[in-house]
Order: sequence, then structure tokens, then C-alpha cells
Amino acid sequence: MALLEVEDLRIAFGSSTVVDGVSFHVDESQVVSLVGESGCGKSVTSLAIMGLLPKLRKSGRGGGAAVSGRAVFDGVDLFGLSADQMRRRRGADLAMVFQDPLSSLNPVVPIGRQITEVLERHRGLRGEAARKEAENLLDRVGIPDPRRRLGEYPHQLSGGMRQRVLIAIAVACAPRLLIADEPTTALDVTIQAQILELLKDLVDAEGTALLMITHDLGVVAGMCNVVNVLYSGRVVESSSASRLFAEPTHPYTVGLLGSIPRLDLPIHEPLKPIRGSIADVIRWGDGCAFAPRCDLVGAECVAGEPMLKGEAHAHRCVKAEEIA
Amino acid sequence: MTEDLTADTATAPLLAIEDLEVHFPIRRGIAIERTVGHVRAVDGVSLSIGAGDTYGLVGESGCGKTTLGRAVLRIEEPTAGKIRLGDVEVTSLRSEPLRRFRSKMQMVFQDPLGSLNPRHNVEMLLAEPLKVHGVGSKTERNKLATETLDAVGLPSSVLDRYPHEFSGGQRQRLGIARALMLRPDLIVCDEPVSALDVSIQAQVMNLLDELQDEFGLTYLVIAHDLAVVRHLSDQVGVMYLGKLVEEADSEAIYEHPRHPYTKALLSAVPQPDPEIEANRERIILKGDLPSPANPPSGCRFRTRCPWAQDICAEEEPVWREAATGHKVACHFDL
Amino acid sequence: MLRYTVKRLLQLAVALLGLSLLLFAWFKALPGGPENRMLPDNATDQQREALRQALGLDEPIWSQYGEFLSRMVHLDFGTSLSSGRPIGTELAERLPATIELSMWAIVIAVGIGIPLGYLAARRRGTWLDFGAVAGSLVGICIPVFFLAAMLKVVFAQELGWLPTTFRLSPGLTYTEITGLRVLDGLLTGEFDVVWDAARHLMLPAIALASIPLAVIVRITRASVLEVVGEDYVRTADAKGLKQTTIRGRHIMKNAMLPIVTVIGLLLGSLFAGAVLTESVFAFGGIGSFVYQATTERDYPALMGFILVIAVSYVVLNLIVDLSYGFLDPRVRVRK
Amino acid sequence: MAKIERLDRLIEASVTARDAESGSLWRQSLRRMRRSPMAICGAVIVGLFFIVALLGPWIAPYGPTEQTWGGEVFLNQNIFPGPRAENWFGLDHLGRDMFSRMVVGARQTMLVGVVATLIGFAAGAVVGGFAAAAGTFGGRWGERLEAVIMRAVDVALSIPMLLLALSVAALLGPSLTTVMIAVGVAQIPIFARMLRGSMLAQAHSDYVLAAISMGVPKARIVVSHILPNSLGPVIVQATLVLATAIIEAAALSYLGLGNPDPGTPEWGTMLADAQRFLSGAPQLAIYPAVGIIITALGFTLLGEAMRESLDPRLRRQQ
Amino acid sequence: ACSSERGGEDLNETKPFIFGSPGDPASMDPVFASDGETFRVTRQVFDTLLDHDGTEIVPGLAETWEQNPEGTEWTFNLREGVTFHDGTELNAEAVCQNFDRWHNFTGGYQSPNYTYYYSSFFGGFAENDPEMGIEAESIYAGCEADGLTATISLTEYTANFPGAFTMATTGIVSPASLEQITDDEVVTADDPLPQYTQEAGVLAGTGPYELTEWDHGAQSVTLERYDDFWGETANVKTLIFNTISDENARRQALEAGDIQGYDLVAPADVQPLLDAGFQVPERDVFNILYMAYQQQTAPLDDHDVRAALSHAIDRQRIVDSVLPPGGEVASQFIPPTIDGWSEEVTTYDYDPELATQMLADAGQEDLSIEVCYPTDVTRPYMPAPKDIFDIIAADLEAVGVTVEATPISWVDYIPATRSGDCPMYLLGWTGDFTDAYNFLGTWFSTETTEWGFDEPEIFDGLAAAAAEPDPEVRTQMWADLNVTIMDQLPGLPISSSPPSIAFAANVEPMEVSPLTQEDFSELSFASE
Ligand SMILES: Nc1ncnc2c1ncn2[C@@H]1O[C@H](COP(=O)(O)OP(=O)(O)OP(=O)(O)O)[C@@H](O)[C@H]1O
Ligand SMILES: Nc1ncnc2c1ncn2[C@@H]1O[C@H](COP(=O)(O)OP(=O)(O)OP(=O)(O)O)[C@@H](O)[C@H]1O
Ligand SMILES: [Mg+2]
Ligand SMILES: [Mg+2]
Repeated sequence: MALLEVEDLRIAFGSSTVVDGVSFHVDESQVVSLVGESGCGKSVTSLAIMGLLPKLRKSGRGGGAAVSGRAVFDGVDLFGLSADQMRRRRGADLAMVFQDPLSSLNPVVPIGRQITEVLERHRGLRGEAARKEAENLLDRVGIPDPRRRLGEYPHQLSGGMRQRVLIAIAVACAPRLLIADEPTTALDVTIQAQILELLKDLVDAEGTALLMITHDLGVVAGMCNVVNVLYSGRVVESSSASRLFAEPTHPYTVGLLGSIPRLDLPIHEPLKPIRGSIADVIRWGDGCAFAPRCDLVGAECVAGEPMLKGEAHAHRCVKAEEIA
Repeated sequence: MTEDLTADTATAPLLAIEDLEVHFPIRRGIAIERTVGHVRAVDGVSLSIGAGDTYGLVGESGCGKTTLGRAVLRIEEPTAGKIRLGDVEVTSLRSEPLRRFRSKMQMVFQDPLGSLNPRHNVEMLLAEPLKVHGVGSKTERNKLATETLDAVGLPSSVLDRYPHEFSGGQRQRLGIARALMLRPDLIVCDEPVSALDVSIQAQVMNLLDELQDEFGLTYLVIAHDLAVVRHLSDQVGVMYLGKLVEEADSEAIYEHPRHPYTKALLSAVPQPDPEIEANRERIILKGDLPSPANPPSGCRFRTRCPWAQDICAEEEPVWREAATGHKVACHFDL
Repeated sequence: MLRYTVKRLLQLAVALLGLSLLLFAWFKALPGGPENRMLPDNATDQQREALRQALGLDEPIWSQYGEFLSRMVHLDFGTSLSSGRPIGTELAERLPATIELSMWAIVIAVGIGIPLGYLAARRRGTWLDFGAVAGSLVGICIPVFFLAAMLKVVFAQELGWLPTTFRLSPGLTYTEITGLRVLDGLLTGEFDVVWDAARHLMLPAIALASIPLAVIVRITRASVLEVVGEDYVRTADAKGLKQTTIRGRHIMKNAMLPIVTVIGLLLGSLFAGAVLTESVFAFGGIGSFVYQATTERDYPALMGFILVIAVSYVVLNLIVDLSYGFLDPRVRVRK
Repeated sequence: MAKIERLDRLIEASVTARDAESGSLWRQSLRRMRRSPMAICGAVIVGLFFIVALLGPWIAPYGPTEQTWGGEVFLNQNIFPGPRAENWFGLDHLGRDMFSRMVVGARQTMLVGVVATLIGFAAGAVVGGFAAAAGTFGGRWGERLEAVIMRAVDVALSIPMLLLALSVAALLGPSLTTVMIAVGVAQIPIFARMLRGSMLAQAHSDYVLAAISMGVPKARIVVSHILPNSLGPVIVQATLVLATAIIEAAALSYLGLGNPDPGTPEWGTMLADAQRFLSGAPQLAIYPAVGIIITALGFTLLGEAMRESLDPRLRRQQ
Repeated sequence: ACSSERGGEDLNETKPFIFGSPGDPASMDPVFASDGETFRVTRQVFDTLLDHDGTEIVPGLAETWEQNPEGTEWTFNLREGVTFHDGTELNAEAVCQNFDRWHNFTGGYQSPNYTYYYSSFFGGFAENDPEMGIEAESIYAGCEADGLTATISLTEYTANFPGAFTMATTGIVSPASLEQITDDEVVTADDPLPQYTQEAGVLAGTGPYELTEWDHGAQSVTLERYDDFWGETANVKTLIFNTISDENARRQALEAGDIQGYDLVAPADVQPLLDAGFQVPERDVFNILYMAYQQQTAPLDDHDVRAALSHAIDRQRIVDSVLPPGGEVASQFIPPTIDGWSEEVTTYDYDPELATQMLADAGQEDLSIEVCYPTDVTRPYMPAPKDIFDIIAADLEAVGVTVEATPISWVDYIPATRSGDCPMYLLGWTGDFTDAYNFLGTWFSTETTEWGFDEPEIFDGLAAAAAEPDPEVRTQMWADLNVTIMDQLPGLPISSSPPSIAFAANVEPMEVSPLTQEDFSELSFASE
């Protein structure tokens, strides 16, 4: 059984629906990715699972998000839990690593405190015990001289170290599912490599399931078992990583792959970009949202909502055969 | 006659940089500020770019790429060294002649929105460089603007729109169009695509390529993404802590990286292919970039280098030609 | 941190010197003489001229400034032209009243303003938020003296709940230690004084607190709103921390930074407000003194007063800046 | 085929939807403001105030100084007829029609606010703008000049505003001009600081760098790039200062430094005068007080709404 | 009745009487003061040789007194058994020591800032300090003590006498307490007054109260009853003068019961206070408010224009609507309570038609004139300058005169009017003592730019009257002068108005004085 089963997730801010029926699942010890370009709804999806989206007020004002669908974690629908129950799970069963390591750490609280507070909350560790454990954690994520670091503030650390601290916090209570939202985008390649390595090791060692959110297909290829490609709030293609890279079936996936300059291809061969920009969309209800940018677009593309087809390798394109 | 000219330009590079240094003073003090040290952002870089070529500069954040680019354009004052563009020694130009000379070299910025004045519409944006250099009449300027817009793939109907009404990719096109307006010899592109989405990134890269052919441009492309640089450039230089550590044509860099840092960089770039990824040999560097205010002794890379030896701490490696057109600064032949 | 403190102190000295020059030049430029106020209506012109001369008002400017400066260095502000007493003494006698009043005003403003601002931010868009924002807007727009007068008419005069004037009922025996009456009462155990002084403080402090309160509510609200949107609050939420922890350690600790700055800046308007409030309540602080000094062209007194206020304002802001260092670790190293 | 057309139409629709958002930054923020109740309230109040201020003398049923009902008013017996058919707001202590005085007084009040703000704005902008320009483009000497100017501004800032105004008032003697100048002068350091800060922020932006790299002359960069983009927050501040100016003017009047000429009514002076009758005839104080509060509120609301609509950080939260 | 009587007495012993003064006193040594707030306090502590009852001069410390016909020798027979608060006895020696001390002031003590009244009365000092700018010679010729008889000699008579002996500034201080001080601290005019003047209890007087505390911070002065007072001992044991400078605040404090009395009641408050059961005893008028016509300014040099303007003004309305109850229209430049007030003066009654006609006759139909008034002040004779100006302006406009309002801040007002900058202006005077010279002499003793006219008849008449020691003769001379002055019409006397004083309902107030010289020892708390 899947550890996390997201079904028909819909998220709307006011009148704009930014996630529109997303379903996917994460099995135990699996690394699953959500990939797509900026604004396609990756972060919002992860935040919804964590219960971190701003709540919708009764008045409908204040910019809250309307979330519907189900996110079954370990047999329990997370959306059905009370705020308090959810708070007890966050940080313990489900943990998250955010994109920007500087802004994600509290600038006026020593990092030691930021680690021990989660140990205190979920593992009941206090005082010296908590400090010892925090030190262990820093050591585990590869921060040298952890004792000294505990008393330092985020601005005294480099970007890579901050991200390590965030990871330490996330894995402090040995969560069963770790969600990483673009954990390396803000970092240099060499540091990115360090962090990805670290994540991989942690996941392997603990058997933690990882939901990896990224826009970098390279990262996906290096880390993930299963890939879900999102476009304009929907999954357009979903399959195991090996199959997806070998035979992409959705024009969007194809386009993405064609846009990336690769080290293994001859230089100066022009890239094959997708035309237009992500602003050029139509509503999914009216047809394929990708249609305005698609080279293969035809009348059938705007004949109504395309369905997700296929089991192991699902795609949402009426012209999938043409690509294959 | 014509023969001679072409021959000349082929041999003499368009841009030649010699021992360029840019140091930023670190000021501190109680009542009166004193200089207590220097950030050696660029610390002795020499390179040259032939006319019509593209030179790619890569390196990690903070290694001095932007500073180098700006020094070339004299936006940042070089502390030492010479820069020559064509027959003109840029470093010796002062005020008005420098201002005039700026028409020969232009810049494309990383942040497409931030580099466009939000209160100027496209027409003002594009006409301004012409106006300040006294080029053409109003109608001529307009015609040129329309042409250039067309070249970067935007319709002339956008002339009266404002920057915030465009998408990221379109804004970058505008930035490029503005740089093109004076038909400069050299364009410095500082991270021209790193703020863009993958699909848009590809569009802009292709555009830069096309424009180079169309206008015979020379590029200095600065980026931290090795794949991007390799794709755009004829020659690639790798920078580390204010110095070049390796320089070669882009093919060679990828095939035979000679500096451990280049190797590490290359191995760190994730490839969108699970098979390559699974079999790739990774060099994971230890630690972070040291501070450019007091770089390590000897070889600057030694603190993170997996192959470091004693000599690396003692002696600074010389900048040598390891193979034809392939220079490297390392004590060893790897 | 030490370097930073020393640096700020040096800057302060330079600023004060500049200020003294500015003030001196300013007051010398003022027309009309104090002698007109110091003499009865039917004094002769000759008597007036005599007084001018006697006061040294016809000496060269620079020698007047030299003397002025040397006196300032010796903390001698000269003699008040209107009361004939040393200005330093006059100020020292009146300062405690103003300090006590301002302190209570700040206590009220902070004590109510921060919780209210926090609640308004957390319940953004509700009636509570609307009420707090509207109330603070109105609070900023009410002239202080009018509010003071209205409070007095309603609560002291019509309802008779509180006294209308003075700091303490005349005739009440009281032992002075710090000059802050409530505090002194507590120290000496004279609880009737504590009660009486508190009753006298109530209305003026509320009137004086109106603007700081309004500003603090708004800045707290804005600051909390901004912090709540920060990534680290989301991180704290993602850790599953208790709400109280998030509120205290993650939201308020960060939100306090702009609030502290604003409180420092508010001190200026507080002194100004004190001038108005004290005159309405005959509170006898430094405010009524400056009012009198202004109308009577008592330049030395005005100069002394402004210097004292400016110095305390600058010093208080220095303290605010330094306390910033404790609140925000980033400042500690930066410079 | 029809389907393709439909697709085109859809794309067109999505594009025009974006076009609807077009226009300059100002126009956009104006549009945003139209949706904010705060801005609407503020604009309505300010608009009404300006109308009354401009048309005052024609709206007023009586002259503001006509002591038409002198015989009915007995100051020394505290007899002031209140609101009635002929005098909507009643009579003041000299038997003048309060309504007429309020309406005519609006103009003076507006004048105080506007002129004071203009003085502060203009002088502050010159000082701050000059400092910022010198510091950015003046080389080493420019930097020093800027430091000196800004130190002076800081010193001026350390004097509480009312005191600054008070000393100006003492210099000039009590009059309406005094109040305007006093309040205006007191605002100079604030405006100077704001404009400088805002200009420096712009001076380090990429588009200024771009302008430099294109060879745009320095003067032109300051005038056509930096200044227009820095004025936003300063203009917002000006709106807020208008509110403060009106209140400060009232405070100065209360301290006896305001308009001493009773012939031309002004709200601050009226309020200060009416303090004497607060318990006997509170209406005489309440009319001008409410006038001042509402007007100040109007400007504050408008200013705040403008600030919100211009502030990209706040915009993001919306 | 008996028990309630005791209730009042109890209160007198236990409850302090708190009086709201409009301003702080300046000095506890009365010779250095020139303001009513100081005198209000010191008058309770330091007795003077002579005193006032109403406007009449009566014995003070001197039981009887005589003057020689030339008015240059004043002999005072002191009361027996008078003791100072420090226990020493009063005798002529003590009186002379006081006068000699004043006469011998040096340096900054001579500054008009401090000893304005003394130098006004006596001309100067033993040795005038050139720095202080006093040029006149002292007319003080010495004081002879003989047991309880003190004789003060002058070199010449002025009409300031015997009024000067009633002035609080000449209050007699215990010589023993003077020994604690040295008069050498004030060297220049901007040296502060010596510390002892700012403290209670250094100087001892003979009055019904002794000073016990001056709290500058709280702006309050506390006095305690002196039980060995030579007259009737005070009723209330503790008396506190607490400053409340704002007139509204004073009223509100009285209404709220925070204070039991205050001075300078705003005219508008009188009726409401009476209605609410407070006591506002009427003082007799002892001041003059006038509007001056500066005759150097055309066409004010034309008598008919001045008369026309005078007819245009409805003085009765000013009195009725602005001035406190008890105010009256003034017909001449002295109040009716002073000897020399004349029934025969020309009056200029309100008659706008006549005024219009007269202006037309004088060819001044389109007269436009500047009128000055002071801004940030209320004076006892002029409770609301702005309001009074408004009414006058409206009246003048009604006869076709265009009024240019020139408000001037009080500090600059006197200099402005003195220098002749104001064609028409409002001003007035409150008498210090009851001699017409105290009023007329202030204005018309010589040609000034203040008035801008040259009328030797008036100037000479005034000098003659001032030097006439015989009171009877002097009174007639004053009466004649008043007629002359009102014919000449240098200004229009507008009103005399009583400055009001108010008390709580449970107070038995003292007799009020037109010279605001109330004796607080008469005051007591009433029975419930
Ligand atoms: N609080 C919010 N209110 C309104 N719209 C929002 C909010 N948060 C996100 N959105 C919108 O939801 C959409 C999806 O946003 P999301 O942050 O999930 O994108 P993303 O895929 O994570 O992109 P990126 O790669 O840039 O992080 C975007 O169009 C965004 O504008
Ligand atoms: N104006 C300046 N004053 C002081 N130090 C500076 C200044 N500009 C840059 N530096 C420092 O110089 C070094 C090189 O900066 P530069 O911006 O050139 O790096 P970069 O390679 O472009 O990095 P990135 O990839 O982050 O853009 C950095 O350490 C930076 O902090
Ligand atoms: Mg995201
Ligand atoms: Mg850079």
C-alpha cells in the first residue's frame, strides 16, 4: 500500500484554480518527483499535503486556499485531521525541506535552538539530551564542528550549510515521508551535488520516502524512481523515471527535454525549445492547456478535456501515438 | 586591401584583457573609515576574444565573474590591468570619451525586469541609447527599434507597452534588443538565462546564437551553468576565486578537463538521463568557497581539491598551456 | 558590538555639536527681545534698553556662542530670563514629571498596542482587524490637545472619576526619591501617594498615549503580517511546533525589530505631545515650561530645553539602536 | 477547423485578459486603488474637502465675519444659540454663523496643509535629491558632501517636530504663514531622508547600471531614471504629511502661534479658540475638531491606500 | 448650628485651602518682584507700612503716619508688639534697615529685571551701576529710626507717595533673617536670583502666614498660619498656591473640587460658575481699557475723525457681551473709584449715524485704518482682546470704515505701540495704588510716539498735579485734567472691568480687593 496517496487534489485561490485534480502516490522508501516549470503548482501541492496553505476564511477573504480531494497518509486522510492533530504529525511523520535556506531559517534564533525545539516537541528531548541529539544531527548532515555551530545564527553559515541545517531539522524525528521543495535551486552546482548526495544517503539509510519537487530534469534523472510531470496544475505524464526519459509521451515532456543544453550532445546544435511561455494557456476544461504551445496541436486538442491515460506510464495527450 | 583587413582582424583579438585586477576595499572604522583589507574579486585575469567569437566564463557564485564583466565595460573601475577593445585601450578612457565609447560595448543583465526602467515603455527603452549617442532622427530611431524588435522576435505593436506587462522571456528579449540598438562590437551577457524557465531559457539561447550570426556580434557570456556556457561558447574559461584556472575551446573542456575544479564542476552537472546519472563518476567537493578577502595560499583551490598535495599550499601554479589552446593553472597533469 | 557602540557615541558627540551651533544660530536670528516680557507694561524705553544691555544681548554673536558653548560643556544652561532661575535647575525640577508621564504613555501604548496589533494581523480581514486599523487611523488624526481636553471634560469634570489637574493632590505628604511619584510611593511604602499619583496620571497618560498607541498598533500589525508571510514561519509550522512557540519565538521576536525602531522615533512626538498634554492638565512638567519660554522669548531656557530634549532623544535612540543588537544577531557583526 | 478557430479565440482571450492589465505602473496602482474601500473612503473625503474649500464662500449662507446675531450671544453668560434653521451649526461667541465659518474655514485649512506640505516637499526633495545625486555620481567629494548634508539632516531630525515648528513660529511671530512655514520646515528633513533613501535604492538597481553602461549622461540618469522611480514613496509621504500638517497647524494654533486674524476663519484656530467654551458650548470646539479629524483621516486613508498599492511587498500578499 | 460650625472649624484645621494661581511667583523676597503672582503670596507673609482697604489707604504696620507739607518727610508710628516669624520684634530700626538695604543695592540687583518697582519709586540707588543703565538720581534721602517711629526722607515729592508704601514690593523683612544672606550674588543682569529667593522659610515677615514650602516641580507654594500674628489670626491653617496657567484648567479644577478658589476667571465662565453654585464675588473696577488714536497718523490728527470713530463704537455691547459682570463703560482714563474722576468730561455715545455723518463731513467716507491688538494674552482689563477687537472692527465697518487687522504677539505689542507703528490699538492699565497719577502719569506726562500728540496744557498740568503734595488740591487738578484730556481725545476709554475671582461653595471668601490685594487670612471653610 502506498504511504501517501494523493487523489484528485484541487487547490484554488479565490477564483483561480492553480491545482486541478492532481493524483499521485508515494510508496514506502520510494523517491517520487513532481517536476514542471515555474508556477505549475508544485509547491502549492506540497504545502497542501503538509497542511501549510493559508486557511480559507468563512468570509472568503484574506487570500486563503480552497483545498479539496484527499491526501491519505498511512491510511489517514490528512485533510480530515484537525489543525492540532496535523500539527502533531508535521515534523514527526511528515517533514519538509524548503527551497531558500536563508529565508527558511529564523534569523534571530540560534540554529541549535531551531533544531532542539523540534526534538522537544516530538521526541520529548530536553536540555542536554536535546543538545546532544542536535549535535548528532548536525554531524550526520555533514557539518563540521557541530558543537560550536549550535550557538551560531543562520547568517553566519554558508548557503550549503544552511540547507544542511534545514535537512537536519527535517530528519530530526525520522519522518516516514520527506518532502523536498527544490532543495538545491538556490545553490551552486558543486554544493547542489553535495546536498543531493546527502539526501540520497539519508533516504537510503532510513528507508524514508521522498517526494522531490524540482524543475530540473537532471536532478530527477539522478535521484527519482517515479516522475510526475505537471503542467498548469495537472499531471500530464507520470511514469517510472527510466521509461519517462527513454520514451517521453507528452509533447510537454518532450519539449522540456529538448530545451536542456546537454553535455553529451554536440555543441552548437540548436536547442529545441517550446514556443510561447507558460502564460499562454487555456483552461483544462476547454481542452489541453498546453495546446497553445504545442507543435502538434490539432482540432482534437481543444475538443474538451484530455484524460490521463495508461497505467504504469500515464499521459494526458490525445496525440500520444504520433509522438511515439 | 580588403584581404589585409580581414587578415588583420582575424589575428588581432577584438577584446584583450591583461592581468586585470578588481579589488574592493573593505572599509571599517569608528569615526573615520579605514581600509582594512581588500576583496580580491578579480585577481589577475588575462584573456582575449576574437571578433565574432563567444567566450564563456563559468564558476561558482562569488568567484568574480560579474565583476570581471563589469570591469570590461568600465562600470566597475579596474584596480590594475589593461583592457583593449579593437584598437582602443578602454582602461585609459576618461569621462566623455568613455561615455561615447560605450556605444561599442553593451550588456545584457541577469534580472530581466530589474534592468528595465519600469517607467519607460519599450519605445523609450530602445530609443534611449540612440538618443544619448545622437544617432538618427526620431523616425530613424523608430525604424531601427522596430527592426531590432523583429530581430529578437517581438512584434512592433509592443512599442507602447511597459516592462511589467511582459513575460520573463520577453523581457530578456527586450534587454537583448536594447543592447543591440547601437549595434555594438561586444556584448557582455551576465547570466542571460539563469532567471528563466527551462523552456524559455532554450528560446533565449537560440536567439543569442541567431543574433550573433545576423549582426556579427562578439559575446562574453557569463554563467554558472557549465552546460549553458558550453552550448553558447567557442571558448570557455573557468574561474575560481578571482582567477582563471582553466581555458580551452568548449569541446576540449568537456572532453579533457585538466583542472580538478573543472572536473568537479562537470561531474556535478546533473544530466537528464537516468542511465548517465547512474553510471557517472561523481567528484563531490568538500566544503564551501573560501572568502575572496583572504584566499588560501598557493593554489586557491587546494582547500577543496581531492588531489591536493603539499606543494599546492606552497606554490601558486603557473598559468600554462597544457595543449594547444588549452591553458590550465595546476601543478599536475590530470 | 563595542566598536559599534563607540562609533555611535562619537557620532552622537558630533551631532550634538552641530545641534548646538544650529540652535544657537537659530535663536540668535529670532527678532524681538525678552526684555519686553520681563518688564511691566509701562516700563520706559530707557529701562528696556538698559536691560538689553545688561543681558549682553548686544555683544558680538561669536562671543555669545563661545560663552554659550563653554557653559553647555559645564552643563550650565544659564539663567531663565523669565523666572530668573538657573535653567538647569528648572529643567531638573520639571523633568521627572515629564519622564513619568511619558513612561506611562509608552507603557500604555506598548501594553495595548502590541497585543492589539498582533491580534489584528492574525485575524486579518475580520471586524477586529478593521476596528483596530480604523481606530488607529482616527487616533493619529485627533489633535492631542483636543483629546486631552475632551477626556478631561468627560472623565474628570462630568463624571468626576479622576482629578483634573496636578500630579498629586496638593497637601499630600510625599517623600521624594526619584521624582517619579508612583515609583517613589512604592519605594517608601506610601501607598496613598501611589494611588493618588496614579489617578492623576491616568488621563494625561492616556491622552499622550493616543498617537504612540495608534502607531504601534499599525506597525505591529504590518510587521506581524510581514513576518507571518516569511519562510521561516512556514518552516516553524512545518516542524509542527505549538502555536505559542511559533508566536513567541518565531513571529514576535522578529516582528519586534521594526516596532522597537518606531518606538525610538516616537519619543520625539511624545515630547511634543507632552507640551500640549501637560498644559491641558496643569501637570507641571517640562512642557508647560517650554510653552512659557516660547511665549516669553526666553531664549536661554528654550535653548537649554531643546538641547536636553535633543540629547535625550538622541541618547534614547542610541539605546534603541544598541538594544537592536541584542534583538537582531545580524546587526552585531555587521558593523 | 472551427475547433482551431476556437483555440485561436481562446488564446486571444488569454492574451487580451493580460492586456486588460496594461498601462503604466501608476495607472495600474490606480486601478488597484479603485478596488480598495480605504482608498475610496479617502478619496471621497478628500474630494469633498477640496470642493468645500474651493467653493466655500459661495456655499456659505453668511459672511464668516458677519456678527449678525451679536445681540443673541452673551459670552459672559455663556449663551450661544445652538443649531437651528437659520444657522445649521449654531452661532459662535461673537454671533457669527458657525456653518459659514466652517465652510469658509476649509479653504484656509486646505491652504495650510497644502502649502506646508509643498514647502517641506520642495525643500526636502531638493536637499535629499542633491545629496543622493552628489553621493552617487559626485565621486569622493560628492560622497563627502552627501555625508555632511545627511548629518545635518539627521541633526535636524533629532529635534522633535513640534519643537522645530515652535521655534520657526517664534522666529516669525504668530500668523497663518508662520504655521505653514513652521510645519513645512519641520517636514524638510523627513522628505530629504525619504527621497535620498529612495534614490539610493534606485541608484543601485540594474536599470541604472544599464543606463550607465549605455553611456547615458549622469544628469540624465538622475533626472529621467532615478528621480521618477524614487518619487512614489515620497508622494505617498506627502499625502500623509498633509494630514499631519493640518493637525500640527491646529496644535500650533492651540499654543497661540496660529492665525491670529479672526476675520479669516481656519479650523485649527477655531478649535483652539473654542477650547475656552469646551464645557459650556462644546459644539464650538467639536465642529472644527471633527472637521480636522475627518479631513486628516481622509488624507491618511488615501496615503495609506496609495502606499499599499505601490508597495510590491504588500501587493504580493494580496 | 453649633456642630456644623465646628465642622467648618475642623476643616480649617485639617484641610488645606488650595488656590489656583495663573502663574508661578518669581521670588520669595518681594523687593525683587514686579508681578501680581508673587505679590499674592508675599502679601500674606510680609506686611507693608501702609495698606489698602478697597481703594483707600489705611494703616498697615504703621498705626498712624504723617507727611510734611512738601511731602518729603514721611513719619510712621509702628504698631506695638509685632513680631516676625523668626521671633524678633518689629521696630523702626528694622524698617530702616529694609529701606537702607534696598537703597544700597549694587550690580545686577539694580537691574530693572529685578528691582523695577523700587527704582521706579525712588528713581535710582545709592550708587547707580552704569552697566544697569539707570541714569536718574535716587530721591531717597535716608531713614531715621527712633523706637517705634521711622522717618523716611525724600529729596523731592512725587505722586508715587504714599502709594509706594502700600506696595507689596516694600514688604518689611526681618533684619535677623536678612543676616543669613548677603546681597552680592547678582553681579550682572543675567545672573539668577540668589537661591534664598527660591526657597521658603529663609526670610521672615510679620504677616498672618509664614512660608513653609515652595515646590518648583509641582509649582506650588505652601503657607502655614502664624499664630502670633499681630492682627486677627488666620482661619485656615494651611494655604497652598498652586499654579494652573490655563484658565479652562483652573475652572475645571475648581468644578472638580481639586482647588477651592482661583483668580482671573474668564468672563464667559462667571455665569456658569454662579449657576453651578460657586461664588464669584465682584471686585470693584480698578482698571481702564482704551483704544488709542496715534495722532501722527493721518487722519487721526483730525479731532473730528477721532470723535466720529469714538461715536461709532458700541462700548456697551462690549461690556455686555464680552466683559465679566460688573464691568462698565469708561468715560475717562481713570476708573470712578479714584479721586479726581470727573462728571464733566465730554462723552462720546454710540451713534453710528452721527459717526457716519461726521466722517462724511471730515471728508473721510472711505477711511481705511489699521487697528492693532495683542494676541497671546489676556489682561485683567482686557479678558479677550481678539473678541473685543472683533466687535470694534464690526462696528467700524458698519460706519463704512475699512479695518485692517494687525494682530501682534504680546511680547512685541508694547514696543510696537510705543514706537508709533500702530495707528489705532487696544491697551489698558491696572492701577497699583490709588492715585490718578498711577494712571494718567503712565500715559500723558510727556510727548510720546505712543500717542503722537503735543499738548503742553496736558503735560504741564500733569507735572504740576504730580508734584502737588496736598491731596485735596491734587484731586481738583486731576478732575480738570480729565476734562481736558477727554476734549483732546487722544484715545477712547472703553471700559473698566473687574477681574473676577472664584471660590468653591463651601468657602467663606475674604473681602475682595479692586487692587487684587486679597487678604487670605480672612478666608475660611464654611460649615457644611
Ligand atoms: N498564496 C497564493 N495566493 C494566490 N495564488 C497563489 C498563492 N500561492 C501560489 N499561487 C499561485 O499558484 C500557482 C502555483 O504556484 P506554486 O508556488 O505551486 O508554483 P511552483 O510550481 O512551485 O513554481 P516555482 O517553480 O516557481 O516554485 C502560481 O500561479 C501562483 O501564482
Ligand atoms: N561593490 C562591491 N563591493 C565589495 N565587494 C564586492 C562588490 N561587488 C562584488 N563584491 C565581491 O566580489 C566577489 C565577486 O563578486 P561577483 O559578483 O563578481 O561574483 P559572481 O561570480 O558574479 O557571483 P554570482 O554568480 O553570485 O553572480 C564577491 O565576494 C562579492 O561579495
Ligand atoms: Mg515552488
Ligand atoms: Mg554574478
